[in-house]
Amino acid sequence: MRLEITGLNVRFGARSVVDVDHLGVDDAEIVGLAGESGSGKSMTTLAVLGLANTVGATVAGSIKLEGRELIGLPEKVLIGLRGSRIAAIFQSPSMAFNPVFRVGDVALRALRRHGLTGSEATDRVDQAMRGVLLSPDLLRRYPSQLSGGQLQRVAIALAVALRAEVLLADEPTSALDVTVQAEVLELLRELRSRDGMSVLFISHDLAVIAELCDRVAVMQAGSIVEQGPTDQIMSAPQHPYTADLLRSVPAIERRA
Amino acid sequence: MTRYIARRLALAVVVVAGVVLLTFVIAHAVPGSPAASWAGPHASPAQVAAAAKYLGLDRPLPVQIARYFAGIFTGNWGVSIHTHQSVLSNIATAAPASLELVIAALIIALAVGVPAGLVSARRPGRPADQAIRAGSILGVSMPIFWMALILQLVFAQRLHVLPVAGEYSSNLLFTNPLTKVTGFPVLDALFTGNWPMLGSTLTHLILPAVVVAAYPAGLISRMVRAQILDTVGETHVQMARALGLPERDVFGRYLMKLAWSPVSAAIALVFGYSLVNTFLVESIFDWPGLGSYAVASIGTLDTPAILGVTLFVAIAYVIANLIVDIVQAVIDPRIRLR
Amino acid sequence: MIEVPEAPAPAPVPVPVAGLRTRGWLRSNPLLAFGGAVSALIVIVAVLAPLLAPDPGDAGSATHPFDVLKAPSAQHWFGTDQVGRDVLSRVIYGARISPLVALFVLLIACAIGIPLGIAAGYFGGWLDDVIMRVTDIVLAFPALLLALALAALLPPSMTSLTIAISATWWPWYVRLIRGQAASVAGRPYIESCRALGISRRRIIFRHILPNAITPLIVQVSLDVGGVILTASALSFLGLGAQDPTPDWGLMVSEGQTYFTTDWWVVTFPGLAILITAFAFNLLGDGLRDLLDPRRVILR
Amino acid sequence: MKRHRALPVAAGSALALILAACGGSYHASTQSQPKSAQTFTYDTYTPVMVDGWDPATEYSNGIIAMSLMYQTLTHYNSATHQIQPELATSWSSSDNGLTWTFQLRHGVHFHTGRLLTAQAAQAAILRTIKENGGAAYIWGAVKTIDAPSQYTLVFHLKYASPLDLEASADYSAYIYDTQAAGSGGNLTKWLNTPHDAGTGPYTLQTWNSGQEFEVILKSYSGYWGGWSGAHYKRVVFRVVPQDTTAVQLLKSGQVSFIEQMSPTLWSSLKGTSGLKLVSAPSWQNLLGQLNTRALSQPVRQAISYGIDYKGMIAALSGAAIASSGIVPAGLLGHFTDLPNYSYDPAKAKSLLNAAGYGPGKKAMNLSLTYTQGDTNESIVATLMKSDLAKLNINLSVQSLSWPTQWAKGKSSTASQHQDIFMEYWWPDYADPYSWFINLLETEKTPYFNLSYYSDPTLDGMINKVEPLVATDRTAAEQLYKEMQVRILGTAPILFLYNSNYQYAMQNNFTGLQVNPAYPNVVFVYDLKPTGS
Repeated sequence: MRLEITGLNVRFGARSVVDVDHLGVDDAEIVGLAGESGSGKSMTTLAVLGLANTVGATVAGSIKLEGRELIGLPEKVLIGLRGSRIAAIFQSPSMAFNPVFRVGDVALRALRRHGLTGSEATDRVDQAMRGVLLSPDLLRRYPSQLSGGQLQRVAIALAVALRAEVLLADEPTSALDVTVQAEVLELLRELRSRDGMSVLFISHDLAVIAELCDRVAVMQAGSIVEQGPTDQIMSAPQHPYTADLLRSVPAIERRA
Repeated sequence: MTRYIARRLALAVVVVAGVVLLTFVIAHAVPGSPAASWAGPHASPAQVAAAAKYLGLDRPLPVQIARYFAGIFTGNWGVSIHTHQSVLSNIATAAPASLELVIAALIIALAVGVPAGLVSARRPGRPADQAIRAGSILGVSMPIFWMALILQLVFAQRLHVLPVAGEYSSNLLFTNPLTKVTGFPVLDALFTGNWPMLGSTLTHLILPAVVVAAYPAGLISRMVRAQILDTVGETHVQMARALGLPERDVFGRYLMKLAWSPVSAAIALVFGYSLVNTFLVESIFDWPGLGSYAVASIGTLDTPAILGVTLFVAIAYVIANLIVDIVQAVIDPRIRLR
Repeated sequence: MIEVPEAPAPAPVPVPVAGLRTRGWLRSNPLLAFGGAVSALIVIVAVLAPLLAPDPGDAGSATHPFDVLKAPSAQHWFGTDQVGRDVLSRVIYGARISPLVALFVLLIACAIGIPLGIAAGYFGGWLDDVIMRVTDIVLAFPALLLALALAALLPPSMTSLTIAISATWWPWYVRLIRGQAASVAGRPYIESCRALGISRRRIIFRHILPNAITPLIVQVSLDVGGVILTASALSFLGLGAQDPTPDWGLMVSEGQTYFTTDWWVVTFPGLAILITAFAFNLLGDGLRDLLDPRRVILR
Repeated sequence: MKRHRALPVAAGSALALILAACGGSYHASTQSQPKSAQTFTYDTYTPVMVDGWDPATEYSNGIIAMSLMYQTLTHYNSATHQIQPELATSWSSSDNGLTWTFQLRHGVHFHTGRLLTAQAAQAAILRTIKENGGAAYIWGAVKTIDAPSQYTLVFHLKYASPLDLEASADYSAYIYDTQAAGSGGNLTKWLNTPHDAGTGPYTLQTWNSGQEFEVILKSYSGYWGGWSGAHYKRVVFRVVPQDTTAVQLLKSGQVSFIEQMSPTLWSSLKGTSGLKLVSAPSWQNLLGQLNTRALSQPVRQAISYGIDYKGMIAALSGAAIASSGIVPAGLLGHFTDLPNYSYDPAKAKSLLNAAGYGPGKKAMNLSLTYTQGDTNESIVATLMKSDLAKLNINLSVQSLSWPTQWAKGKSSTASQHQDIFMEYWWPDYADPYSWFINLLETEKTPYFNLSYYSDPTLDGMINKVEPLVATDRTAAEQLYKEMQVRILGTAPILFLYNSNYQYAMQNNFTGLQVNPAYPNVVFVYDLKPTGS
């Protein structure tokens, strides 16, 4: 089990926001985390990245990467893991890039921070860009000059360039229209099959989860009510909340 | 980019025209006839009549305004009562000293304000933040004429650490005199390689510049803090952290550059404000700038000089705003591409 | 005075801030508490000046030529000035001068700013353009500069000072009120009020004005410190209060000659200006945090 | 026209005159020898050559530099009360005082190189009279001047007058080379380029209008007095408005002599090592001219009794000494047994009540104007305001720049006039006549008599006294006493105090003699640098 979360609790002072007893993502596996917005999904991402404190939340429990406990690690060590081992992409791609910097700037700097030389970093990012079918020249453009789809694919390219093993995808396709959505999903499948990446795919859109994920966990008010292989959950939901969610989604057919 | 600058330039010209018009209104609205004040309190009736004729006071208003504008743009800003020289030439000799002081003050303000703003934004609400906020509000509430006297007494007169006043120490005039190149003593000393003079001009600049820097430093630190706290929650910040970038990059590079655009707007505003603040301080430090000239003009009811200085500072202020607009366009692609 | 927007201190992203209990925000915002307390203290000192001042006469025309420039002592806590007057009494009475000027200036500025702002915001069109262009031009001058020019050309007195500063202060309020009025006037429910035939006056007083009041209160409280500083600066240049008015700025100016030998003549009045401006700025800052955190004020 | 020289002024911020301290346009003298002990730096608080460079019309601060470049026929020594020879070696007057003969010094050269002759001196004085600027009135008695021989100068007067005294005046008595601009050249333009055409020990090296180092003089090698022994070779006049800054420069050795500072700052320097303090009475007194048209005699007397003179002098801590009558000590016509006014509130109250004013009766509103930036005058105004407040008189005080104050005082519309015009006054030569002729003689249109006072009998006495000084000094002295008793009776002027010079200087030179006849002038040639 590459990423294993057990007994995770995230709270703001007295109020607890996330209470997950067990969630795991194996290598070359996409696990879906489904739930309505405000159910603590985003907080889980931040907790895994060790960034919950930047928004004033406190974290308890255990998050293991390749069997190594992350909670309690000193910031210096966590920084080494972020990007190079665990990467993240976010919901609104246009907001995910600093408007006054060229798109490639943050990636090159991160790669240099992780010990690569300038030329190595550039090659790595260019190659990753080609991997997501984008020309490396786009890296010199500003975010406002690229489309949402392009930006999301650049974000994914950054994760690939950093050779992350785990990718936390927080609603990556919600802000994109259907055609671009499909391309991004295709990319995620490739990461799983080609690069063996473990992906935690967070979304409120069960249709997308059904289409993409191997296993799915359903989250309600911060805790997981049910999890298991996608087709089992889709066809025979055990928990009433899962059933309600499924009913609220138009006919789902599952492609092989 | 050029279309954006052209538009800003046009606006600046309109504002300058408005400013000139406003000084015309003030000159004529104030009690006492403008001719008498233009010619001087003890001028003979003939001189007052000549001034009236020159100002065309008998002519219809639009002609007077046109004549006033023509005078301003051809360099005839009237004759200063207490120096008997043309107001514009007085301003030309006095302006470099004031500009040098304000620029030095802004440099100090940035050097102090930006880091302070960053530190207080890093951990909002914590003791460091409270202290810096209180400090910057203190800076903004400081009566700088009083602060100038206190610093001068403590550092110059009692501790003899810094020179009391003047632009540079007097005996240098005999050993290595200053040759004028740009009119700015510090630059002139630098260009002519006159190192002792350079040292002296810089040490003389410290006290007045620190005093004038109090207000802008307070403002810039609060401005930086506010801008960063406004944007610290945005997704790209989390993205940068998620890529493994340390906090000093996240704040010092990414958030800071984003904050520059609004902060530079404040710098233009505070440039104008500080230029006027030097008026209160120059007499105390024997600084031969616009401040000393304005204060002397107040004492002698020297209307042309007062209006001349007001006009000059307003125009400098409009130009500063224009410069900052251009700088913003360079920093922030969102503006440039509009 | 350029006031700066402040994001609320500890602002956790997803957690909505629950209702603020007064005792809560006092503890959470010590700066505001200090500012409020000292401002209140200054107002009390101003009101009770005759009781607090050891020699009330010294704030008027009384002089004591035989104990001139005496150092601070038990009898004279702040020492005496160049004509033997008790500096402490004059500083106490000084609390009545520049804060009062600030009050008048802000009242005048609102009296001019509010109607113009509403006219520009509510009616819009050419009226809005004219008013706003004039405002831009007046704002092209740094406030202190225009006030200095006007005060220098008027006979020096407290009234000239008040007129000069008010003339440079009103544009900020026009801009502020216009912004509020325009945003409210654009709202659909105003359209429906008009449709129902509700008179323009009622719309303005029932809907537009109440909306503009909160940011106005914040702005006015922020400006008290600014006006006090501007008034003291002009009096320092001899353009405002004249002797024997116990104005702090004037006292610093007159004491300047004796400063190197008799430090107290300048130090205490200057300190009074600093503390008063600081207190009112803190108060304004705190009020803004509470009432209107998003206000961006650039002067 | 009387110039204004706000003598004891510690420049407050309101009057910080424009000082471009070594601003851009200054080019130092070519030879930049190090600051040697041979340079005397005179520190003043206000620009020096404001009236231009013409010795005939100079009537302002330029005296401190002009007195080193130009010389007069005779020189008044206030210590010995004697008139000493200078460019004239000897002189005599006829019995009726109408003819004066001066023998000129031989071998004296102007800085232009020309020899000083009777013809040259005659031309200089005639031009000064023609220019009619500065204190040209001192030659008022002169009908004609002859130069019978190369070194003999003869004056014929319209009426008897002490010409030897008048020739030693501080203004408009300089002898200069009228041919300096060459034949046909415009002398005034040549002088104002600037040049100097005097015979004095120092001549102009550099002038930087509006700069901190405004005037630099160098020694004139051909000076008739010669340069044997220790002398200063260069004199620098430096303008520093802030007295606190000037003291700092004195302590750090960058300045040799400070002309003016606040009394408290001056007394704080006592005992400072390396410095010397000199205090000496001047012939300058502070006067309050009472508007005789607006204020009746009893009211004027009441005001005279209502002022606390001793308190005023105490508050000025050493800058002022009590005055007696109008003529300061050290001059002919000074008496200590005059009916001077003292602080007597009771008498003032009874006088005011008789006129329907005073405490318990109608309040009186008076206006007073003084010269802006003069801290001593502002202290006096504040003290007077508080003294008169006790007599139910509200005194409104207005500080104006001198041109504005004077224009208001002498304006043709009476409504403009102030009730009390406060100003300093001092004579142009060692004689009390200047107070009476300017301040008390009847004037058709107000000029200096700003109490608008008119007393025909006094006018008669004034016209008689001047010739008497030449012919019968004791009779003149008696007449001055009579006039002062009469003036004190009608109280047109408040005699507040006499100013005290308070100088601070390095103690590395000797030979300084304070001479009130030449206000604030330091005759640098007579100083001996001791080099310590």
